[in-house]
Amino acid sequence: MFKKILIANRGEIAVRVIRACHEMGIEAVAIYSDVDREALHVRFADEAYHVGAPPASESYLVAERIIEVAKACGAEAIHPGYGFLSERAVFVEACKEAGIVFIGPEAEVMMKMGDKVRARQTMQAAGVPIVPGTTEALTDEQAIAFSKEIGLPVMVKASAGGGGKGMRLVKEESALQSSIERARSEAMASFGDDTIYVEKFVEEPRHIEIQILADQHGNVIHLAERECSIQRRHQKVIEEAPANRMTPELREAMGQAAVAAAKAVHYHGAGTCEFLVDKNMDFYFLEMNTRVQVEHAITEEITGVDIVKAMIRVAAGEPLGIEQNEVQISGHAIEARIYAEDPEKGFVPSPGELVVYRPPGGIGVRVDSGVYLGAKVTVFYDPMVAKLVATGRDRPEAIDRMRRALREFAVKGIKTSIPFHEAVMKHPKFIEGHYDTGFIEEHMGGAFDPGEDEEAERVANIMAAIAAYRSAKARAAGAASSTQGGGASEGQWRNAGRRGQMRGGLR
Amino acid sequence: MFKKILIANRGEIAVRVIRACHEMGIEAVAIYSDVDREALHVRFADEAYHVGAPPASESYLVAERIIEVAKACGAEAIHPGYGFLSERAVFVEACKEAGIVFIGPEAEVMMKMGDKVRARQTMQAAGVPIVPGTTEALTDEQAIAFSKEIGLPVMVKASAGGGGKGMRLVKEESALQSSIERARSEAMASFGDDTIYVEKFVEEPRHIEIQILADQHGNVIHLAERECSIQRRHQKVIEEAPANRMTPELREAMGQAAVAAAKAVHYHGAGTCEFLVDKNMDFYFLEMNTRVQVEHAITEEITGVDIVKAMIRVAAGEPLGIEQNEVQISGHAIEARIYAEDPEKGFVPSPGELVVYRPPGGIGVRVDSGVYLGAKVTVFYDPMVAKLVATGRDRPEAIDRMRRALREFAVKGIKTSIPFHEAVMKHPKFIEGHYDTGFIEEHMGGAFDPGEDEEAERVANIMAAIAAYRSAKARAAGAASSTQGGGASEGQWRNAGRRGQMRGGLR
Amino acid sequence: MIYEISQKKSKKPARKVELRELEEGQYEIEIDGETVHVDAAKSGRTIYSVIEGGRQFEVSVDEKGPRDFDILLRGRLFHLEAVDERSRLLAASSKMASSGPQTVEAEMPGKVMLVKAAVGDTVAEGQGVVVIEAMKMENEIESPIDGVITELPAEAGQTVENGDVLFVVEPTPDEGDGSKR
Amino acid sequence: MIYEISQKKSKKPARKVELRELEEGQYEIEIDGETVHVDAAKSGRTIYSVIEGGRQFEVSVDEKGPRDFDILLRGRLFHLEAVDERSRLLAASSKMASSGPQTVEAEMPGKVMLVKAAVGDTVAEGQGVVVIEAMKMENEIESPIDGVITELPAEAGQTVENGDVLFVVEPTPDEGDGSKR
Repeated sequence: MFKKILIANRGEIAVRVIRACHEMGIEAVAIYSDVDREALHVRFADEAYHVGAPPASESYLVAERIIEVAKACGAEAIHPGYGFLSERAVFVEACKEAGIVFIGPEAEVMMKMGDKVRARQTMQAAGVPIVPGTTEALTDEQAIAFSKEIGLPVMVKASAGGGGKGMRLVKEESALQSSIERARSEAMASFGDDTIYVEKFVEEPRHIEIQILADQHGNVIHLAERECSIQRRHQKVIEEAPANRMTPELREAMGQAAVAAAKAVHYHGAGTCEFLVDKNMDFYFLEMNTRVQVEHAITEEITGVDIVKAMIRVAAGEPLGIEQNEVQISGHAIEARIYAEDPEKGFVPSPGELVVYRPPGGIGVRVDSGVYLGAKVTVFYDPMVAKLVATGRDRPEAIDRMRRALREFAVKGIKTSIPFHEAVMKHPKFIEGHYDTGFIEEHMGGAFDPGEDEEAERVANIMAAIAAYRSAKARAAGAASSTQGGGASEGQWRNAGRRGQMRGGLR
Repeated sequence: MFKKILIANRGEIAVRVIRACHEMGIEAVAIYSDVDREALHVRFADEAYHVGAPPASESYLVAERIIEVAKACGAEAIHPGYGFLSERAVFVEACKEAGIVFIGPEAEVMMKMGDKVRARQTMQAAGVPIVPGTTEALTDEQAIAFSKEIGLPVMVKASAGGGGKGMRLVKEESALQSSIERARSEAMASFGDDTIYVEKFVEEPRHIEIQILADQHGNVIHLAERECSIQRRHQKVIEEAPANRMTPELREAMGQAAVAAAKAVHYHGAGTCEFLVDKNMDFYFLEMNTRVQVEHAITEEITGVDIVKAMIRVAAGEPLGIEQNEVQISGHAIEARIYAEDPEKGFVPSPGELVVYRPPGGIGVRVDSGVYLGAKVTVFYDPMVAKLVATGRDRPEAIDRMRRALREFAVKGIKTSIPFHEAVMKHPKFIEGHYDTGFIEEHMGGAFDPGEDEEAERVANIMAAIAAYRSAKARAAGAASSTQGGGASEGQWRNAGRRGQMRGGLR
Repeated sequence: MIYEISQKKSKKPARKVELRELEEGQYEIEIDGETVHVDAAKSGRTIYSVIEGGRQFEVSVDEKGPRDFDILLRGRLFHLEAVDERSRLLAASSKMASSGPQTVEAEMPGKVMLVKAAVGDTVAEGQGVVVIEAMKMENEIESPIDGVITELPAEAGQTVENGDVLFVVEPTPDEGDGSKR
Repeated sequence: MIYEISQKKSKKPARKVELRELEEGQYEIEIDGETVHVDAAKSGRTIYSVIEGGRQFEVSVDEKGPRDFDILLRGRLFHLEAVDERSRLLAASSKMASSGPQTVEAEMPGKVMLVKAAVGDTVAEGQGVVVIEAMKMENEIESPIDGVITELPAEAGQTVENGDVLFVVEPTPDEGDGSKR
């Protein structure tokens, strides 16, 4: 087993990997940019090295520097987390050349699965169902012709895409040309590659994905599914495991498809096969993520398997040590991604210092976070503050628990999406468990309205008066002590310093 | 189901019950003493009422006042937590008279099981094995004669005892008389009752207890066992579930004994049968606790059953809704009780304000706590700050996880037992899983020594220099700004105010 | 102290809240014709725990300005403006006089804490000239118009009575061109 | 600045730590004959994150007195005393002189921050008389004996050089009876 692992990431996922290392008795090496010197992932690490300026392109994405650090400190392996360098085949190659183990699949496999078009071809060949559509790069003309052939609505997608970028739903023929153009330009801007393809749009689509684990000895298992249909602008917001309306047969079929896909490319490590499931419960392969997912925690909760530790073990060449028939699902888990964003203002990021941070606790509640009280959320990175996971014996209990945990979660200094999640947990359609990827758009509005609460409003009014009173009193007390304290000239000087505070005291 | 429940407790168990209420959609009513106005259990409650002065005897133990509050606010039931009024049959009677449901067994059952001598008689009648000894109150002469009859070593115990008070291990005949006297006087002082009895001392004794749940319709199940052999002065410090070296057969036998015991007295609610298990794996009934235990969380972790919610449900007359064969054990859980105490000074309480409080998080970690950053730990109540529970797929993983979680747990402002727990988690005898109730005395010393750590010592030396430097610099900066700020007289006045800080600046 | 609380971006009418501090953190509040006791506890880096009639609420208060507060409780964020009645009256009276030299008087007994301008100074409308403390509250008395200070009898430390002149401001000559900043 | 760090209730020899502040939170440290760079970050209500040679430690520091610190890391609590060398020398020199009038001199250039006694005052051994600031550090210069101040040339604000007399203290007459306080 490795003695020292470098984590080429930051935030909650870096903390997650450090935890796995420490539980395995492995030393964890953190890297940090200028603004992350006091970040939690640095505080938890055994070693920490500065790698550059705040923009990721000058720190967390500088492959050479990170590999240099790993070599210098004697780290035998690098865990990439998600995002950043986690799906860059060139980085995987560079690690190999430097004699460092990349904790994830081979570069070749990553390239095969990272390119959506190639991935679809590979999957089709392995007998995995895919959404009717092209599997090759298309010219604009081909894309239009093919769209008419399979019938609208269709999805125009960037081959190199991800996270909703370079993706367009087209419902009418007249919008085809412009949608293709926008998809291409977005893809070029985001990924430097404007290759696109076209897919049939699946009706009442649900996003269900299968977690797999594979070792280097040909053992591949799946850890059942996660439902990630609650999305905003194609970004997952709430995930749950197991999926709603799942049957043992469908799980078996989807699980086998995912295992077959992994075996087809001699995959090793943790991976996720994303599928669309339509209203008839037919499923179609979408893409494979060749890294740990944000939402891996809910699978850990219902299976008891530590996915990150398993990744490290198989990267070190150890066998999985768990057979498919040992994977038992018990209970239900829900994850809410808590973002530093303002739900009232269309979810714009809300950076700042956490002047209050009191995460929830107790039974069935897990918080994976990269922050702490006093930490600063900057504009440079992903605005996710914490992943809140609630687990219960069944789905209703998980929802009740999530609602309770959200209520306990106290954050001040930044705005968060907590009120949004509270609204979702109270929504009848969510509680019913019958929803698809259109849920937020259909039921939660662009912004959202948590509804009236007379009692809360009354207390808010009282507190506004108390706050105004306390604020004015504090200012008066400050003024009083300054006139008492020293001579006129000093008083003048001090008051000048407080002027900002007093501005607008009475208009 | 109830709409509103009053929690006649404070600290982590009050928070625990509030969480259960909120998950069930029940409003939670807190009570608080003067020093608890800002305690977490108040902050989490829907309603909160002041009940008196800091000493429990003037607040949390004033039955009449608490019942009055419950009636006035319309609470239909009272959850007593553990400690305080939880095992006072008179309180149970008073609730009944006031028309309020007491969440726990009937007064009569509580009296039967609360008196150790009566409990032993009851159990013996129900066919449950008990430690060889008397079941009746003894005179000094009888106690001495009986001790000689069953052979030393023996335990002299107070009938009304609990928590290690009024309990004496006697190894030699010469010590019998004085031990009996001391046990009596302790029992009189603590419980107002100096009745004692004598028991055979069990060799290599392990404390293993069975959690039971019973409804008002005659359904009784057990949720397997917990091992609580890591004790200091007869107080549990670390618990785990399942127990070490447990066999399915022994679990079945002990579980059946506990269920039989509960059925014998028509018990309902949650309860715990405590057993001693000797080196031959023979087990003997010790006593029954007719309330929720501190360590109930580890059972929840391995069974997925929310014990507190179950207590509420059965108190409301609902059936258990879970059959014995549905109780599945998966994984292993360990609880470490984090006390505000100084392990270096024989574990004396260490009250104070939590100027840093960062509980651990992530996979498999549960924290049940009644504090938060800025909260004050007072001398008035139990010094337990938090229950830290680590759960893994198996015992080694649970230990690894506990070690990791203890490392993450940052507390400043008070001393805690965290370093002690870290030492236990690294101890070969604990890791081996072969220990008995003598573990701490034998292996951890009266105080304990965490062992040498050259690197830590070096960094501590460096930090001492840095801290001294920063401290002196801060004082100099304060002095500089004051001489700058105003005239001589003011400077004098200000310096006087800072004198305390400077004392001993240079001797 | 009487406050008028209005909710921003809302058509709801302003609500009147009368406040009397009993002791630190303890208030007698009159709202909607009802008098209630409010216990608003706050220590350290925490949020408020508010108890009113036994009901307990955790409330986060963000001061966006001396009378603008963002108040979050039970997942609901309220943007509230709290104007104390006295200030409102003062503001109204200073608005009424709108041409010629403006004489600004004390509206209630208090103490001059700070004089922020001198005779001959050019001041802008809304610029603070004198700071008065009354009822433990500090109030900045602003110039009602753009102009020049011509009289300034107020002195720091001085006690003023209702009606005492604080300062006089003469409109700036070029105010006729209608292009006020 | 050189510190001598000793561990209380320990027979281990004191360790010498030389410290030079490079910038806020950044130090050059010489320890055990090695020179290392130490980055000690601390913000808000947290504990220190210390990075030395790439190694990272979370360290809790509790100031029990101006030179007494309880330092907790990796589950180990160290009770350390940090005495800066200058203070130690000063203390030693003041101890050496033990009978007759004692003249206390400045041991290095600095500035007199505060004079805490006057000529004619009775002072106890260890009682602070003058506070001097040198190298950003404040040092309280104490009376070496019980006695009466007879000379006190030091004045607040004054700059002193090495060897300048700070004050003179004459032993209390009754010192002969051996019953000091």
